[in-house]
Amino acid sequence: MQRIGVFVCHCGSNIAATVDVKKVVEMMKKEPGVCHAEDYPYMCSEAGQMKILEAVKEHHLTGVVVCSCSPRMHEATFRKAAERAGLNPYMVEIANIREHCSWIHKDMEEATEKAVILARAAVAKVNLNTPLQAGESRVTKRALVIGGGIAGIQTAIDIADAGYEVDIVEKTPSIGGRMSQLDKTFPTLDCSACILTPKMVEAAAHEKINIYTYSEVDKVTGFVGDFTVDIRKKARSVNSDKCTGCGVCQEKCPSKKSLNEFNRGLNTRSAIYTPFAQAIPNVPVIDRDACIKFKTGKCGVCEKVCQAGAIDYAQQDEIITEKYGAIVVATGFDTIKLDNYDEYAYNQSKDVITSLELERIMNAAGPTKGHLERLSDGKAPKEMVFIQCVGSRCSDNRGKSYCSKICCMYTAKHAMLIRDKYPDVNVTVFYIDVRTPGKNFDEFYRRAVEEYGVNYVKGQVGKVAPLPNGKLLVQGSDLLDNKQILKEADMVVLATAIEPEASVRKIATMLTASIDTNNFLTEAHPKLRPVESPTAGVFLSGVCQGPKDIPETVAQAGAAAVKAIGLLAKDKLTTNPCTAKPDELLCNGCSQCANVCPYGAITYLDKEVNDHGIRETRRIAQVNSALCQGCGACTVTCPSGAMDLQGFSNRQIIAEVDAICR
Amino acid sequence: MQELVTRAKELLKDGTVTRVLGWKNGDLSYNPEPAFFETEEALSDFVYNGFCGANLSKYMIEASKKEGKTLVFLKPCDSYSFNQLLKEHRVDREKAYIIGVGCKGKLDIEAIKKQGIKGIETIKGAEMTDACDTLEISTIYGDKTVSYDDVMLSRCYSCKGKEHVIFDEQMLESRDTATKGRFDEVEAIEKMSPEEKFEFFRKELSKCIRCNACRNVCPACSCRKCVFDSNKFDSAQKANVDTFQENMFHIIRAFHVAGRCTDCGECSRVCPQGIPLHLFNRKFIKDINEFYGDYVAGEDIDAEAPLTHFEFTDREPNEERG
Amino acid sequence: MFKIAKNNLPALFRKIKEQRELYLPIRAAEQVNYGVYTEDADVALETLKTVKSPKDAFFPQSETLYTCNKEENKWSITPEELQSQEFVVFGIKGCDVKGIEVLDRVFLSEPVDTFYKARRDHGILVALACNEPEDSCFCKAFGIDCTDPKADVATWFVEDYLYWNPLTDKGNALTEAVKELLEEADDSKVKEQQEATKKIVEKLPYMSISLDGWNGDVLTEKFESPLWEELYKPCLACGTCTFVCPTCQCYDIKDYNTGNGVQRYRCWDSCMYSDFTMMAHGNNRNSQMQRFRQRFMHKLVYFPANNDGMYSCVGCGRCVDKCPSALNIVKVIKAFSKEGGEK
Amino acid sequence: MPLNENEFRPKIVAFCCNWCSYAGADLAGSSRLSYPADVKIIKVPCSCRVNPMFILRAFEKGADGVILCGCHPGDCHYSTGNYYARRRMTLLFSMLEYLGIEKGRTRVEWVSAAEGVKFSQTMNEFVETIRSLGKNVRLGDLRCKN
Amino acid sequence: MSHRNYAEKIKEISGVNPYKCMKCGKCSATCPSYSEMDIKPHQFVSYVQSGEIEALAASKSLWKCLSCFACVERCPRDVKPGKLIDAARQLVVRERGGDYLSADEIPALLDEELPQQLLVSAFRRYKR
Repeated sequence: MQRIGVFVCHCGSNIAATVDVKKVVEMMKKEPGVCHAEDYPYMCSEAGQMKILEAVKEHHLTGVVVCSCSPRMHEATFRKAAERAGLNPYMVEIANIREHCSWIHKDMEEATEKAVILARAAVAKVNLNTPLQAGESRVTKRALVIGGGIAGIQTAIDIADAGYEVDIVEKTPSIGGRMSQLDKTFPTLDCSACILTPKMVEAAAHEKINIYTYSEVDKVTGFVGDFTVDIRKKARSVNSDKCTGCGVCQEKCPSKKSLNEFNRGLNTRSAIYTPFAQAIPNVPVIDRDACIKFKTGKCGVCEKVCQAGAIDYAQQDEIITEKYGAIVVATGFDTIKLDNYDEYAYNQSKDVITSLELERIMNAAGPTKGHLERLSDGKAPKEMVFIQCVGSRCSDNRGKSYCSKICCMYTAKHAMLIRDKYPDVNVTVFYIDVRTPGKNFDEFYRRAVEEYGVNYVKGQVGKVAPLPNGKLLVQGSDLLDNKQILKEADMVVLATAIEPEASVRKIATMLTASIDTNNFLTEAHPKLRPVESPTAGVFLSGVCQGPKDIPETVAQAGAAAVKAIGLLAKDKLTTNPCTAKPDELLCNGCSQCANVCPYGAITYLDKEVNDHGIRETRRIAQVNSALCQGCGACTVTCPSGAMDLQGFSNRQIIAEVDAICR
Repeated sequence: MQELVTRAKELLKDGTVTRVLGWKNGDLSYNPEPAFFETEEALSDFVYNGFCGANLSKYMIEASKKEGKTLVFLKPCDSYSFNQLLKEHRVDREKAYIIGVGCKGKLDIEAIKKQGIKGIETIKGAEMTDACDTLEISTIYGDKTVSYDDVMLSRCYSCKGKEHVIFDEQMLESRDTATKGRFDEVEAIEKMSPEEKFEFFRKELSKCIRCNACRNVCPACSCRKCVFDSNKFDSAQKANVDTFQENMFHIIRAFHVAGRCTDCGECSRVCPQGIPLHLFNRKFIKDINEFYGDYVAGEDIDAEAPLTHFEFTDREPNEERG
Repeated sequence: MFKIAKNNLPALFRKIKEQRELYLPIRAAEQVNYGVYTEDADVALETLKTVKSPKDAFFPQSETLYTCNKEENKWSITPEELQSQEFVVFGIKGCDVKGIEVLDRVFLSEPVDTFYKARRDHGILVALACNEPEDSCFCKAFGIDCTDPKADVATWFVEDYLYWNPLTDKGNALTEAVKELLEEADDSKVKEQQEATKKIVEKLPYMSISLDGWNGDVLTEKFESPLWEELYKPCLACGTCTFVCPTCQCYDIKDYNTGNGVQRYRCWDSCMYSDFTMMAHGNNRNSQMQRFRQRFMHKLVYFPANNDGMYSCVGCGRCVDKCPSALNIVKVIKAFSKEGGEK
Repeated sequence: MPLNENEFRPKIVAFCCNWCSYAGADLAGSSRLSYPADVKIIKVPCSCRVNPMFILRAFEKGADGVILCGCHPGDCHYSTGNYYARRRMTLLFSMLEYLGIEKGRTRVEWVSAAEGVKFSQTMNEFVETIRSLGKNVRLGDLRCKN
Repeated sequence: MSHRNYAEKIKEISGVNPYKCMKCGKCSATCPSYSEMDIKPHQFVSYVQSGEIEALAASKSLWKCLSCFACVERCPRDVKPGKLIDAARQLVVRERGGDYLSADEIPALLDEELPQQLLVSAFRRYKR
């Protein structure tokens, strides 16, 4: 029989305002096994924890129930407190009477009744708890960064600077990511390439960083401290060691009609290409879908012109298997498809473009060599309209429910740059709200209005219609003047919502990292653990976690790096002791549990047993507790109930069920 | 039948096997029992006829622990059970010499008695050599005849087939006995309203006396200790004190053998209260086939079992059937 | 002696039910078992053997003994009420009547089982003679005359009538209560029927069964016989034989957690089960051979040794019909007499 | 909302996996998205930890509805757990339906850690369903009813 | 009926939650009857929010709306002012009692030149 102490937390008024904590204390005193119950305003405070320490000593407690906030919050706190009091930390259970009770119920009687039941279930469970000992596992001192944009580059540099090996896996032929596509950056208007390129070079030159471009993660197994990852190095068809990056092959390549992804498809590129001039590595790849040699077997121009003899048509995808202690996801974003927004005529007119396309147009290396011109006829525009919140803040299933966060600022930047370079162009920005929370952000936006004369109209555009004269009729509303606006524009720029890179879903599944309905990776805690995934050993960097601008991305990249370094700095990790454990006398040796174990933690052994006097050799399941993660799939597969899960045993769960249904 | 005895004697004599697992003559004309024979002389009691319904594969769990090989006679449906046990490492292939025996459908003495036949003295027509069309039964109340096809075990009317899935050699011919779809009965129940279903199963299950015959005869229920006997799980149940326990036992038993049950029909054969227990197992088999593709437990030892396997596109539990 | 026309039996049942609960063979889902009579029950009196014996009426498969409830920190104990209303068990065969005598030996001897006694005190047995015994019957081996059952009332089906003969005070009282439906009759027809049935009994396949060799001081000899090692092998260790048996009387006492209390109940147990009489140190009998031997030694040796030679088998043949592996007490008896004969 | 005394207050057990659904319930809590107090949550590491026996046990002891919440298929913290749970529950629910147990009494819902809204909506709906089904009489142990 | 109740009624008929509106004005941007309306489509939402139903009921806009549903199509927040207007219209029509148009009257009104859309629109507006 346990001697259980129950501690009911007020959480200030968070719990106590809705739950009669005194009543819970009184009710708990009547529960079997409970020999002490008390309440306290803040159990998680040092003073609150001391209450546990004192009660354990005074009442010789063997188990502790804390009725408080979610165990995800303070289970660890109270386990440590119990440990300080000399108890096994796993003799503590939490009754979640805040998130699951006081915060969602208004009626005091009802909430108190529920709190009593939740506490009762926790007491019933503790009655069956047994002390558990955590094991240890090794940490591989190497990190993997998935994604080679500014987030991935920064994370990799920070981890590498701390002295750990880092591999970057980037699916495109070069690192650099979205930032490399930008022309200028807000709010300082410095050139994107000028600040990014040195970072790229630094990463490439770092002795601890190894970059796999044109590569993807194929498979992930293992767990925190000991991941095993298969990386697919896609066949580049160019030998990186031999290539000098002279660029002759690209010039001579006869197939030049592929859409240039880097320029958002606004112009074309050759079949053998590097995405942009500053690409790292400066080694081209052959787009086998476009290459004449691959399509017809004839051509081979690049091979002929390559003096280094680097062209290798026979190159195959290569799988590299590597072990990592930590994995950082930095997969970044893309703009959403605008197929659902017919009213903006994006698919009907070349002169309706996204902001990211405008970045390329404004860039000297872009499709128009940096000249602002209409893509339909090459004419310089006189009247430009920017539409904000295209696909953002939509709850109608056509777009995204969230604010994409960066659009207000880049639109102000675009407006300002255009007014600066082409003062004769009128710029109108339709906005719903202008959101500028950031250092020097609002000042930046005000400058656009005050100094550059950008016309901001509060109101959304309802329709963009191409006119026979080649112009675009923009119909919007001006909510402040309460009038409808009809404007003939030469170009319309859509501040298109951003969304996580499509490949993130697959990666999240491989990593068993959770993902939200918008495909953003979920953080372990929205405030306190924003750069960690709930999956141990997986960290989040950049927009894969949520919309961010560059400084935020870089800041988060650094934070993710620190978290990863913190992990890699450890020699050993203590493992979860809540692992599966077979009862050898009940085991049938049928192998069903091994078939469902996702970690290969179950093996079989022919072992001599003494079953109530009968001695025989039986085939018996063995669990490797370093590999077992404690999911419990095996326990349900086992018909005899031989396989049980420590910390969540059959009897414990049944006791909770009984206590609730009583 | 004599050829079975002759072959068994040969195998005993040449040392291929140390014992024979088969059926032994009963003391009535219809109650042969499973038996081990260790000598050639003992085989004089050997019998194989229409009343040898018992599935011997489960006895092979114990036989596998013994020294030497055991010659076991398996009917086509029994061979699935043996294979399933092999898949689950419960029997040792090396310890078994399997003669796949033919089957002409097995007789149900309860069905014979249901025809109003009692005081049975002798039954002719149940031998494997017979044509299996008519049983001539002499009773103290006079002679009766009954059509063989009318008094078979219910499982034989939806026989899985004449093939043995595992054997060392095969003897005797089999006969097609299936006349009904295997899932006809299940479908009929599925069509009932919830109230009718509830009523139907309440009526059947309230007869259950929890004798555990269904469980103990079942080759899939081969746990060393059943959860219902084990206090470890807090699930021990000795009697159906409440209607809930009647339901619980049969639902969980069926669930534990889901994807492993070879539909050998022994549960329904042995139930003293005549509860059609196979309806539980067949429901799961039907669902598995429908939801996850056709699967025959015990057919292929290397196949992925439906409950230890999954597809990303599996249906959702709340999904309407359709 | 009285009689009542067969087609008037529903009126008789209704009349009995007016004052007393009535148990009799009822067909439900194609099986006949003893059950409570209701207007829409499918009465199957002609059934020779119900699946379960009528021992349920006195010694139910499970029964609550008492209930403990927890209110606040206080426990209250409510004992289950004892049977206080009279009830009638109708249609019970000679062998099953004998089976109840066996149970009486166990439950009515000191210490008396109050639950059982209360039911026996209030139960009225209306026995029904057998007309057409079957192949698995061997009651004669235990000295039972299936044509002349001895209970509170004995009855016979002859032609279109049920003949009714009260034998005890309880039987007379029941007869009084239903007298308006009965008519006086002589017993000549009954006697004829009895003679005819006795002739059939002589022809039954198990007629030759003899219990010679089981009486006297045979305990060690039988216990140590090597035959058990062979006999038990097909046994599946299920409880079918025990649960259909009219004399098996072993039970287990268990507690059920109702959430706010505990219900203590007893339920039939079977010596065939591996956890039978499981104790802290383990089991008395840890092989199926031992458990198998126990059942038959108890029926044929231990029980008679303690009960003036009364066997605790009545030859009803239910185990013969129901054993999944076609094992039964007859095969055991025969195996031993064969061995004896060969000696 | 306080309910009057006569109103049927179902007992509902919700098994939630630790990684997604329990966190989803926490999010519902911290977002103050209410659902009836009839729902009591039991934390399990993964939906695949839930044995059909637990579900039947809940009904036995007086539950009127049982819901199992886990990570969305593909998002299981243990990669595959919820796929097994999905098959097991599909078969179990089908069997219960086959036995004439009301269909709405059992449910599986995938709720991610980010879906506090969905958690609360699901629970509201489920409680509504159970209220309309009324007390569980077909699958409970009478001894626990008093 | 109190003002609150009218507002509730409108929400009920339209099935729209006006509090989802983020006041972007996209509805007003392309409304073909915008200039004719005294209360603009986006304002409709705030009238319903604040329960000023009487002003709505008395507004010209109610009868100027063509039920073209452009606003319903394009509203990014699922607020659908067109549905609110439609609901308000229904409310007023119900208050007045009786129908303006019954289905049997239509054949007589049919005119070859009449656009089908107008007929549907009229019917949608007057027959409730």
